[in-house]
Amino acid sequence: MRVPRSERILAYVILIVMAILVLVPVLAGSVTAFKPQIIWVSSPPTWIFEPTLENFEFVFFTRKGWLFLRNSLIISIGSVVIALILGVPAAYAFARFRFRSSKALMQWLISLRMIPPIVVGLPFYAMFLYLERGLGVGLRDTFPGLIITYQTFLLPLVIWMMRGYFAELPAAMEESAMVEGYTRLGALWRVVLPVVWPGIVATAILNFIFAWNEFFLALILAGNRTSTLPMSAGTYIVRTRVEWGNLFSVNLIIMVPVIVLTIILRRQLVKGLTFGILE
Amino acid sequence: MRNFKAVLIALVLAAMFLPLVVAQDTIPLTDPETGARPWEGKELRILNTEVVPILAYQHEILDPLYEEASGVTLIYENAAHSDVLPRIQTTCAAGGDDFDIMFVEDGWAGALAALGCLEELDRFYLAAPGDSHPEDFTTRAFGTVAMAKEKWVGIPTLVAVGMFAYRTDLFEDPDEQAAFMEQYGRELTVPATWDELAEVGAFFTRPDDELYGFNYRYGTPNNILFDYMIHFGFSRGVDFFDANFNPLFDTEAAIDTANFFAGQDVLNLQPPGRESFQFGEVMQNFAQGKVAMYGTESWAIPLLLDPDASIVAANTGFAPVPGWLNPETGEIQSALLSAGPAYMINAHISEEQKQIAWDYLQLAHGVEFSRILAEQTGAGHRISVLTDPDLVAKWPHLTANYEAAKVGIGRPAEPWWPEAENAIGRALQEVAAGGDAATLMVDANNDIREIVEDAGYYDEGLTYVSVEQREDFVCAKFAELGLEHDECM
Amino acid sequence: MRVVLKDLVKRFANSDRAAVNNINLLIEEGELAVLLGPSGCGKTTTLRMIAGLEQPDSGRIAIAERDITNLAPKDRGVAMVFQNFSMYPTMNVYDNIAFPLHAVKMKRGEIDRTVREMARLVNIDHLLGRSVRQVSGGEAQRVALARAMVRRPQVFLMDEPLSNLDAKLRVQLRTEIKRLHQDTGATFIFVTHDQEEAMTLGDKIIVMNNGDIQQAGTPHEVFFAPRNAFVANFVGTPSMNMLTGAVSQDESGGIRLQLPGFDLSLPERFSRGLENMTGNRVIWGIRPEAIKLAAEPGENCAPGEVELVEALGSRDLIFVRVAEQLFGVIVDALESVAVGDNCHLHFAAAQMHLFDAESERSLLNNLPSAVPPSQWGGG
Amino acid sequence: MGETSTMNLPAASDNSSQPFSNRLYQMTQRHRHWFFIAPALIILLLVVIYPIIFSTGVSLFRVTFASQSRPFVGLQNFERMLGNDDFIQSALNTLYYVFFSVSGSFIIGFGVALLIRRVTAGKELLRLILIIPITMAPIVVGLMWNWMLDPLFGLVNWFLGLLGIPGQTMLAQASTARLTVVLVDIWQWYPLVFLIIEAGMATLPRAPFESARLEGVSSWMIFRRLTLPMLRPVILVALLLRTVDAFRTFDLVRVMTDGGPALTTETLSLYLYRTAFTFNKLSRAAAGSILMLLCIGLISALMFRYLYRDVEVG
Repeated sequence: MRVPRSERILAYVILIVMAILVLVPVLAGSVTAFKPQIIWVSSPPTWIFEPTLENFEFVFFTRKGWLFLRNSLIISIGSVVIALILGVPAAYAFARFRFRSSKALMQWLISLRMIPPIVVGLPFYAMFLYLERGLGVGLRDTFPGLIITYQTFLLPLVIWMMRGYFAELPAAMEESAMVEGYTRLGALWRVVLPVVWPGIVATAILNFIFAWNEFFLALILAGNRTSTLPMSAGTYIVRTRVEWGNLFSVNLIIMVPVIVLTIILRRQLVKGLTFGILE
Repeated sequence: MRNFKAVLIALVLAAMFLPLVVAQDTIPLTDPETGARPWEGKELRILNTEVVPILAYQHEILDPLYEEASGVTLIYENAAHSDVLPRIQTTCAAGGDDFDIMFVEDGWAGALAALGCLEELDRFYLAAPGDSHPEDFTTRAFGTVAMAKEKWVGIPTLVAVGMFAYRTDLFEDPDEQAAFMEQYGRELTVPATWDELAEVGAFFTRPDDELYGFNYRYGTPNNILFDYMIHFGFSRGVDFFDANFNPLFDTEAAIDTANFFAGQDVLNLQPPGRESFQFGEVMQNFAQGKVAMYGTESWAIPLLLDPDASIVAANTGFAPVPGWLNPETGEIQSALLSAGPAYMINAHISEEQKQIAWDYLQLAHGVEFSRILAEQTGAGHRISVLTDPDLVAKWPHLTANYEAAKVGIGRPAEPWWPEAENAIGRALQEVAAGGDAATLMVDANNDIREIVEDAGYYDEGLTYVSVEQREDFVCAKFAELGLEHDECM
Repeated sequence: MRVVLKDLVKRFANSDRAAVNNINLLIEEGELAVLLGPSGCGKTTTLRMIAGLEQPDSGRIAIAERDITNLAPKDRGVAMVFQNFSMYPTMNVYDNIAFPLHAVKMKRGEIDRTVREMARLVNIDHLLGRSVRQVSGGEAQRVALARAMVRRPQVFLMDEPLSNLDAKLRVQLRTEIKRLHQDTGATFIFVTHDQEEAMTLGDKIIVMNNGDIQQAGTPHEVFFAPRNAFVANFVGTPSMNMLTGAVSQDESGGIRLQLPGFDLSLPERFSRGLENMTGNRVIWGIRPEAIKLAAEPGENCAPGEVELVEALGSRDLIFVRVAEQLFGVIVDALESVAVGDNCHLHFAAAQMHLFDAESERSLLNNLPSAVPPSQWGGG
Repeated sequence: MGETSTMNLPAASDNSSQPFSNRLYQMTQRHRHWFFIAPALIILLLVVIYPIIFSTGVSLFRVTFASQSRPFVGLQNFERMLGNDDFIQSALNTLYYVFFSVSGSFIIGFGVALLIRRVTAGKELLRLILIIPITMAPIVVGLMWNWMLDPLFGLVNWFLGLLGIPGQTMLAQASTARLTVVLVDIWQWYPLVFLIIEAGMATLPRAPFESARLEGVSSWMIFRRLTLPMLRPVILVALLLRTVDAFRTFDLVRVMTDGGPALTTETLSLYLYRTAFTFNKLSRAAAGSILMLLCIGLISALMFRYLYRDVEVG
């Protein structure tokens, strides 16, 4: 496309300003994580200082950030694995088999995306409550409890994304293997999975990001044993002062893995964020 | 046969609980003097929020001492302040034993007691009082912070009472005094009434020099109520409810107070950014020498006197909170709110954990440790600390603190109080944002009435627990425990 | 192996029309049968049902007298080559060919021997180490052929394997498939929509439309004796000229056909089919090859004007307007016909086709059946 | 075709003569998709549909954390909720939030998508930087902007100070708090719109644009008559996702203002959370959440209808 020079310069200026609007808060905030406590809130901000890791040390060990990190990892990875185990076969079926209700079911799956978390979070709490009181089955504040709950937003997404990846492959691929002596599952395992593997990884990463950033359901259903990193971030707002250095250390721990994953995944990002509606 | 079965079950149950009954008499306690460490190697989980710095001091100073003395490992779980009540309620309703001890603000105790979350402490005290000394608090403070109506459920970790801080260097400066005299025709004194406060505040408000007259906070909805009442409401005679639980926020006094609270006379004395002031900002303003006077609470004192935390630490004086000059009687009316969190024991944990929790409360928040804290930081809420001559000599403000603690009025301990407080707090914030006080306060009052009605309080003829009744509860409790208290005589 | 389809019906969930509508078919052992038809006619579905990739709603399929209707694809002893898939992308050529052998747990040495033998057979033995990205489309399709052959199946199913290739490669591979068929002696069932491919490859052509078998027969039968108007129209390029006319009888008792602008006398072959049809409307058809340009008007001639000339190489396809109707005519290129020329078209009586206007069935005296009964014998 | 009877095949309809294993195979083949879908479907019914049904049930009773008895109260909870000023106020806040956040992020996102096509060098880097906000947890974004907007030491006020504008407390004033939160939300989510629109533009065929340009159509007309209509489904998807997300906002508001000042930023999610878990009115909050679900259901149903008209889904 031919773009007039003036137009291009204008575009650059605006986009660079937008980029600065993104970078300044993110970087300036993150820098605070490395500031010694005494200049956390200096005004005007101090930019030249000797970076320290004491905030991370405090957050990680004194405030048991490692525990929250571990919990976050267990919950995120666990729920993504479960979502994949349940969702990948379903996605395969939606991509491959023509059956009467397939279209309606897929539309229903998208509509799950609109359900606000409070609508399921609240009854979840009540259900867990009655389970615990009535049957003595404790799901509140347990990893399985949270992992099941997270399926409300992960599973539909996995199915939609993976369906897209499966649909891109010719059905003849596994049919060929089936004619050549394999069962459907054997064909799936030996032929389709190796091909669709990058798609599974992309789906897993994107779902991991969603699970990792989740706050609301964890707030209601997690407790001591399962507190996640986002939950711990809020605890650094003390009413007399906010422990900004510690807070930004936590923020960095939450943010950095996700940004790295995003850079790896940027091409698949749209597909995941749009629920694969756009294809 | 059926009877036989019932008897059998009863016997089995009795057998099961027998050890508990027996155990009650012999709760082993950590004793620094004898060196007893009965709970060595155990863990204690505490749900906490670092709402004010004094709790951090406790955490930094007292907890290591307790861990050393007892061999118990303390595991803190911190939650954001606004998450604590939901956390306790959701956990407790499920009978969760996620934590042994929890941070409970006085306004929440009623709700949590109604849920059966709070373990009553009587039996622990009777079995092994340790260093707990509940009678070492003023009855007002104890009734508000440690009790849910007639039940004793906690050991206060701090008792916040209204305090008034001012800059001695400004008030004692002869030039200022002369200038004030010239301008207002009277001596420059620490204000004793609201009107004086407005006047003196206006005098010191000099934006060009980055000096402002007075500072208080607007906070989130329920905090703002606290400041409204602590600084102005009670002295004007505003109360929460009448005897039949009719809310009293639509009275003339309450509306007048709201008008003054959010009026230009007071607002204009504040540094810019007043709308966002929370505990932290107001304290910081004073500590940075930006304001001449500062309405605060007792917990802030240690920080204000800490030269590392305040550049005016050496020039900080404390006085009673100004009162309302009653035009009819000519009297200066004054009354204060007292409030604060207590550590309470989760009712759903094992008996052993309860005993460890009690061990922690009696020692780490007992007389001896409170003294250590007071010596180092100037923070105190036990009578023994507030009246100790040595400590008072070191920290003169303790006397004023004691006087305030004796007259503080507590927030209601009803299950629905958090919601009611939220409703009135919201209205006050709207007034502060320029809304019409009369309509807003009436609306809020109706909202509260609805909340109370919804809770079924008007049907069942319940009556509001007045300040005096609370004191009676406290005294009755002390009598039950075999304790004597000067204020109950 | 003989392949028999009986009363086969298949409907798909999202469609109210049957994809395959009660078809019966017999393919003899060693035969190369071509399923021919426009897209959506059910030919691929039929093939997939034979492979076991679709389950028929009713009806039965047998291979070598064994009912395989309910067998999994892998147990049917068939091999299949697909249109839009040739190589497993995660394996190289060698592994692709070896892949079916792993399923039967063949020994390594034997696998190696078989793979190399098959690769040689389809001339790809020099490509064995290559990956998908390093082979061309034609080579990839050869890999698919080798992979199909490696289990030495008795029935080969081919679902338009050549349609994604360019014209030259297609012709080349077509010959090769023919050769493979002769070499292996196996039964081939080949699906295509390209009637030229069907003509050159097939021992038998089965023309399908709308889920029905329209006609099954040798290429000759299908071309020269189409059973109905659809087959007549579908088979042959350029396609048959067709016109609707009315049957009449002349004074001598001969049958005539009144067409717009001209009339014809019909040969004896239709006499039985046209009994009692006088006055009825029929469809008359004649292939472009059966029309000659005549200098003078005569019997079975019509005058026209050349409107368009398309060069086909040694021959031209010209379009001649007779009354309202455009006729395609194949003429020798050397005849140098020009647009605007007036000419007379002569229709060869021996190559006329006649179909009932309503049923579209051929009115030929010896009508071939949809599936020639002769082929059902023996069973 | 009488000859067919000579074949060694049973009649088509005669299934009973088939061995059981064959019939089983046929049955499993016909319903094979359920074997793949059922596990996911069962879990989804369990974690989405059942809770909603449960919630509807709870909303008809009077349930609190403590209640041993749970009296049936019919629609009383719904009545109370609809008659509650705070509920209405937070619903209106939510709508305000949806409207401004969605339109703001849409306009900016669309603009950036148009601009980035005019850029050559550094395109990848710019895009990467611009999408950072969507990957951040909303709670992190909220905390970060709290810091940026702090009246005493925040960068925004420091910057305004350099321009001679006195310190502002955007988050603490009833007049500006809501807008400020919305702006932060836009800051976080316009890149999503940008990504979606950009992806949509990449799939547009080139021919119509080239021919329009050859015919001398102005760029504005090309945009209005070609780009916009062809992007319609993409735009709808972007709007739908943003609407749904803005409607459920919780994390951001929770950490930035916690609903204050004076309830001006309270969203439905936050209000219902507070009602249920702080004020101990589970059943009332359940009623509120059902109302909320109906509301978003209605909005998205309308949008879905337009969407399905354009896009083949499923």
